[in-house]
Amino acid sequence: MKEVILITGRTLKQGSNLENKMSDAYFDAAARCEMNENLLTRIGASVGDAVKVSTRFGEVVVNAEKDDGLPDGHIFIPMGPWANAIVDPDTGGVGTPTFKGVPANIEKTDGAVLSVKDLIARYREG
Amino acid sequence: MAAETVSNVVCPLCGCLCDDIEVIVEDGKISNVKKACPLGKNKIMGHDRIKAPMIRENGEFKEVSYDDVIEKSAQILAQAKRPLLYGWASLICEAQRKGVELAEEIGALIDTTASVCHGSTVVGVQGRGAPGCTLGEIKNRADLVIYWGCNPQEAHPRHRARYAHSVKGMYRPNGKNDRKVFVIDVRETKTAKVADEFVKIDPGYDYMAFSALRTILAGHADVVPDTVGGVAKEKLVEMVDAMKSCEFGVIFGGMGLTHTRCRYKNLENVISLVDELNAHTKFTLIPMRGHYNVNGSGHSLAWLTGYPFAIDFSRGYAWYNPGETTSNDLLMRREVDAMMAIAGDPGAHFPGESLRHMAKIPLIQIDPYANPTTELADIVIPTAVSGVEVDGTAYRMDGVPIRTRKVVETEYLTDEEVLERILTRVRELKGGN
Amino acid sequence: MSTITLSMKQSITVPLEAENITPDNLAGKSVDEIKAVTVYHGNSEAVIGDFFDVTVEGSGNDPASTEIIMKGDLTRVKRIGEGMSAGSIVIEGDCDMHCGAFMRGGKITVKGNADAWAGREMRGGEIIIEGDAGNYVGSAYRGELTGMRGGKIVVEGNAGDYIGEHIGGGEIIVKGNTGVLPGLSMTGGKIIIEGTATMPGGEMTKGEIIVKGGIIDMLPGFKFEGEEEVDGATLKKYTGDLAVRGTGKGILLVG
Amino acid sequence: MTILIKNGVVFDPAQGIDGEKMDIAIDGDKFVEDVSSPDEVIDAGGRMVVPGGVELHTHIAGGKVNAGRIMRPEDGRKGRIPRGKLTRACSGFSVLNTFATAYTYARMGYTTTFEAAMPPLLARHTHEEFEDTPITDKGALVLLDNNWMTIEYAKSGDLDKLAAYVSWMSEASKAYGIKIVNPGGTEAWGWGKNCSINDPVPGFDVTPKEIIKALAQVNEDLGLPHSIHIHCNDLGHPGNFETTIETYEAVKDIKPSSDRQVMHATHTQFHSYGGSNWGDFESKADEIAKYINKNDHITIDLGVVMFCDTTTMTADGPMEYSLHTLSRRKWSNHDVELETGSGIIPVAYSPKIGVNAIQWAIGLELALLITDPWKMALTTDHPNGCPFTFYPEIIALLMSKAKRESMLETVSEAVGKRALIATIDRELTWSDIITMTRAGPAKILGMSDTKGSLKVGADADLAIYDIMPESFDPTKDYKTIEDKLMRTVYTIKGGEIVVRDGEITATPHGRTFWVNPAGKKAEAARDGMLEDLERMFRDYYTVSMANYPVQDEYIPHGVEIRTEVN
Repeated sequence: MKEVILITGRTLKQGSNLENKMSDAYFDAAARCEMNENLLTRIGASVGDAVKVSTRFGEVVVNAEKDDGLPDGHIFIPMGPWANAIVDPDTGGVGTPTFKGVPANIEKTDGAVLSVKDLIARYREG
Repeated sequence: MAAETVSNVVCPLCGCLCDDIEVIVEDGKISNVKKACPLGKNKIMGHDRIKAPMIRENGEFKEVSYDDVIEKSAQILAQAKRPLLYGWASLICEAQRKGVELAEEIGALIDTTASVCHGSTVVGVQGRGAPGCTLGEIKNRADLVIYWGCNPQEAHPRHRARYAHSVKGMYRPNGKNDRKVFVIDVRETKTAKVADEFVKIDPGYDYMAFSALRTILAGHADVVPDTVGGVAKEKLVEMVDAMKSCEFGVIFGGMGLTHTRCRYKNLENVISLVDELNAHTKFTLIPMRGHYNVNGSGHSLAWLTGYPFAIDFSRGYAWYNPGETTSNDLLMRREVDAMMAIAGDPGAHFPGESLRHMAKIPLIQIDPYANPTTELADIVIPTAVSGVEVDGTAYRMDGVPIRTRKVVETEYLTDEEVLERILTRVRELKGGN
Repeated sequence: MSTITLSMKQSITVPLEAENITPDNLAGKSVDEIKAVTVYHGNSEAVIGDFFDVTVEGSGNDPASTEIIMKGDLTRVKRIGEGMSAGSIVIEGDCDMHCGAFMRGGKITVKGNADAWAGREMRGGEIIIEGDAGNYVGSAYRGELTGMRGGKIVVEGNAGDYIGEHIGGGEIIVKGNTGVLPGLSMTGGKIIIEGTATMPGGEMTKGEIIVKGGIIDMLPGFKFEGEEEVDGATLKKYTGDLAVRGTGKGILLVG
Repeated sequence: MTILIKNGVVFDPAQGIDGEKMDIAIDGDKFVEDVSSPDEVIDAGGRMVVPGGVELHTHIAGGKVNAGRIMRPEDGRKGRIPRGKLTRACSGFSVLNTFATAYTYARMGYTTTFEAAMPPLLARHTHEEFEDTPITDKGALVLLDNNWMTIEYAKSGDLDKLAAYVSWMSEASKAYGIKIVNPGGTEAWGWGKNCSINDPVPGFDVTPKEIIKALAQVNEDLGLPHSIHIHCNDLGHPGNFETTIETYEAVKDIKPSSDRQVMHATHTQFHSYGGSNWGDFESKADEIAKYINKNDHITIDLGVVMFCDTTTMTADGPMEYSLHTLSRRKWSNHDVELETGSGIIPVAYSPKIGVNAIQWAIGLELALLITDPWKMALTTDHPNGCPFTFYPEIIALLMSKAKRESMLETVSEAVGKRALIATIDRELTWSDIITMTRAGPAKILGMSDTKGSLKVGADADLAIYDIMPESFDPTKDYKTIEDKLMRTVYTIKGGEIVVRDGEITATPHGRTFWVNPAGKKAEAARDGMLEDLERMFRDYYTVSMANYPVQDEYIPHGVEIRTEVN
């Protein structure tokens, strides 16, 4: 398990499927966690492996992806329900949750990446 | 039937509001989209729609009529003590204006997606102002372009080519060769890769970096430490020199500033930096607004109510206080007892803590497409796609209002029609007040 | 001297706006009169009697000799003591936002925690928060350039972000830690933080901030001026924020 | 619907009626000679009956007004009024929401209001706000002086093309008239610079004076109802009265196309400054008044400053920035590509600050020193000098020397030394005031057939104030003026009773007047102009020409005024 900083944000693929969120394309675009090669190696994962990312606010399983534009110790999950399962809900006094710069832990996992429906169903159950 | 090309279509996806799109229509259906970026093309081409109005019964959706969902929605909203009407960004102003009328009628809170996006920018503007300009000023004059905490290559794909970088303008006839582009970000984004210079900053240190730049600009580089937020002092000094010596500079601010530590104070600080740079040269700031008409929602709400988002009508007049009247605060504090999500997808874009409360209260969704919010909704009202099936006004990220075009016909009710019908029914329920 | 006791009958989720609960408004009123005073529950108008059991002991028409004791679950009661000029309010538990906003005199004691905006735009009087305070203690309203101008706020626990934003006078004392940017754009007054503070004094031009427990992320526009003795402790003295066109003359003392 | 107003004491300067007891009849939306068996009879009971107010220069709708609202939530919370049965929620003191603007003007007896600065590229915004500003009739003046097209044609002297451009732009933006704001200076602000009247505009090699003359000539060639409407160069600069008079002189030889001025110079208070810096700043209202009294081709409006915390907003970007550097509160700026700009800052005018006190004096001095009330309109350049809600107090100041004397005791001593107000005895009459707020502005706007008068055939816009002119002494009872002019007993707009006893009783849509200049002058060089314009869109604008003109959907209550000069 490695301590990292979580950033969320827009991507081209996530944005291209904004109106198509129940699709496989959106799942591929948003249920992912990007990190550089060094971090991938350190957690013993390869591209496409499931990784569990946890913060003080929850945990989520997503697919590992490589992006060497990320500095060491930083991970990027595209904005969307997977990222939002673990971002810091504190609104910093002005209403906007802390979507960027959240301390997190990341590890390789055997767990499954939940579909949108299953992910959201968790909130219905309380 | 022959294919028809509709020209000068306005793209209803992001705040760039590109108005040169060509849409090919065959047999009343869109068969192709030209000139748009992948985001815009996918939006205009469309996807599988919600087929019919739906009401959730015993956990399962049942298809019903528009009359049924409008009746049920009106009843929920008329009875609620603290209803929240959220979304409004992917929607034309004409419908937003109707939404404000509904909010006033039922004493609701009305909030937009700015709440989780550039709301902090707006609050920053309320502290320091907004020294900006339209995008054509950048195209024609800017020789220094700074993208700070934004990644247009992925979020606003045509921004650089249409407005800010490679585009040729009156005083920048050689486009890219006449400008210098800086990217300041926590990671080397796709935009950083095409910039002249990438400056990496540590997450959450933007406020300190702006303070350092302002301190250097004020002639006090001596007190600034050797590194600030991971940026070397020499680099900061170099940046100040570049800013002071350009003829026309612009900072495009993104969610890298609003989603992180200090939020609107980052904006206040950068606005003051831009203000102070005007003592040396011409400098401006433009927020990279996300949804195509989130800026319009701020505008229409402001002229109607005095405030751009996060408005509470519970006392009959408008009370505005982000952090108190913003959607996530209201949901996480469990204040809200009913919610309407329209042209925004809180299910996908709010933290889990907020979704837990949304699942517990009556939730009405108005949207053309199924999305995570649908999974939490009790009532689903499908509508026409604004900007494709409905024409109306949108405000570009720089405040330029453009009329989006209707390209094809639809069987769906428009958002404005749905809101009007709910409003009429709510008025009846509340005794014709 | 009279004591008015307001006991919240039940917990609520939709907040009450109770700016009418001040000694100025309730002094000299009978139980029935107090019960009839307006409070606002979400989008509907209600009266104190709908939500509180009311008792009055003693007598007196003068706000200065009126004490209001509030009991029960007050976590969703906003604006208690707004604009009060005299007398006292004791909140026996947590209270919601804007407690003591625009306060001009008298005293409010919160036995538990107070949510954001306690003492917003305060002009005088005293607020004691025995637990934690939220964001914006003693701050300005959105867009205003002046927050608290007089009076005193004491937070026994921790406080949130942006406390004393635009403070122009008066004093805020936090016994615990504070969040980001205390004393932001400060133009006068004093803030004492016994614990830690993150980026204190941003864009301050006047006034004084003392941080005894140390600073997380010292801002780059402060100039070290030497050491200074305060109450027997040796503190480092800085002036700033020089980011403000080099003009900041605020004082930041750090333990 | 027919209405008969009986027993009113009528002031209607356009008809030379000065406080006569008479009846006024309304049939539908017009004044008529008489009505038999009226649907409603209003007994005015000796109260003052006047035409509906005509506001010829105010900032109530569009990009910069809204930027002011967005920037100032602290102003918004000052004017909160909950929604009523007929009325929407209100907010704002200096930057009111559209509903507050509409209801307040109506309560004060105003029925026609002109937004004085509409950037063409943002015209849709102004018209959208107009649709949410009920009751009052409206129009917008379009900014055409810093436009690259205009500057190029002024430089080449191609006035036929300029006429074609003005004509196209008026139709495209649905505007009523031509507004000029710091000609050349706002373009220079694109580079952080400014221009005075004889400085060449950076990049164009033409002077502001040449731009002004070209637009003034084209305005008359096209026979537009209103003259050019100018905010002169050097606004707010000590010593600017010379620029102001030079601007007036520049158009002296141009012949008006109708019975009105050739140039309307706005918010003249801000342009009547002497001295060379803020230290020796002084009033030159006497010099300006002397010029106006001697010449007939200029009209002005006052732009009175009153002491309050207001919001200033103008297309004069460099001026706002320069003002901002004095106060450093907050500053918004919005340059509009190829066309114009704008700046917005909050300003607190204080009676204790010498400069502010002198500014206050100058606005009043102009009104008291200009002898002919038809040559000047009462404005505050809302919200720049102060919000329009100060009109009643300003009227009290103009009508009562006693009121001025009491106020003089509270202002900076600088007024006694570097302004003239304390030496002026004149007290304006009701006829003067009604001229300056009704008949005069209507004539200046070229609307005297329909507005600013109770004459038969005019629009049935009317106000009744709870003042009995026959027994009332405005020089002494000035406090009553301040109260009674805030809320009418009746406001009638287009034949509909919209205010009764100070309360809104109906909220009809107002109309939007716009001018479509046609005829030979507009058409002669149209094709050549369009070629130039198409190139501007292709190369320099960021919206396509096809998406530029304001569509008809934005003016559902529009009234097209077609001028045709051949």
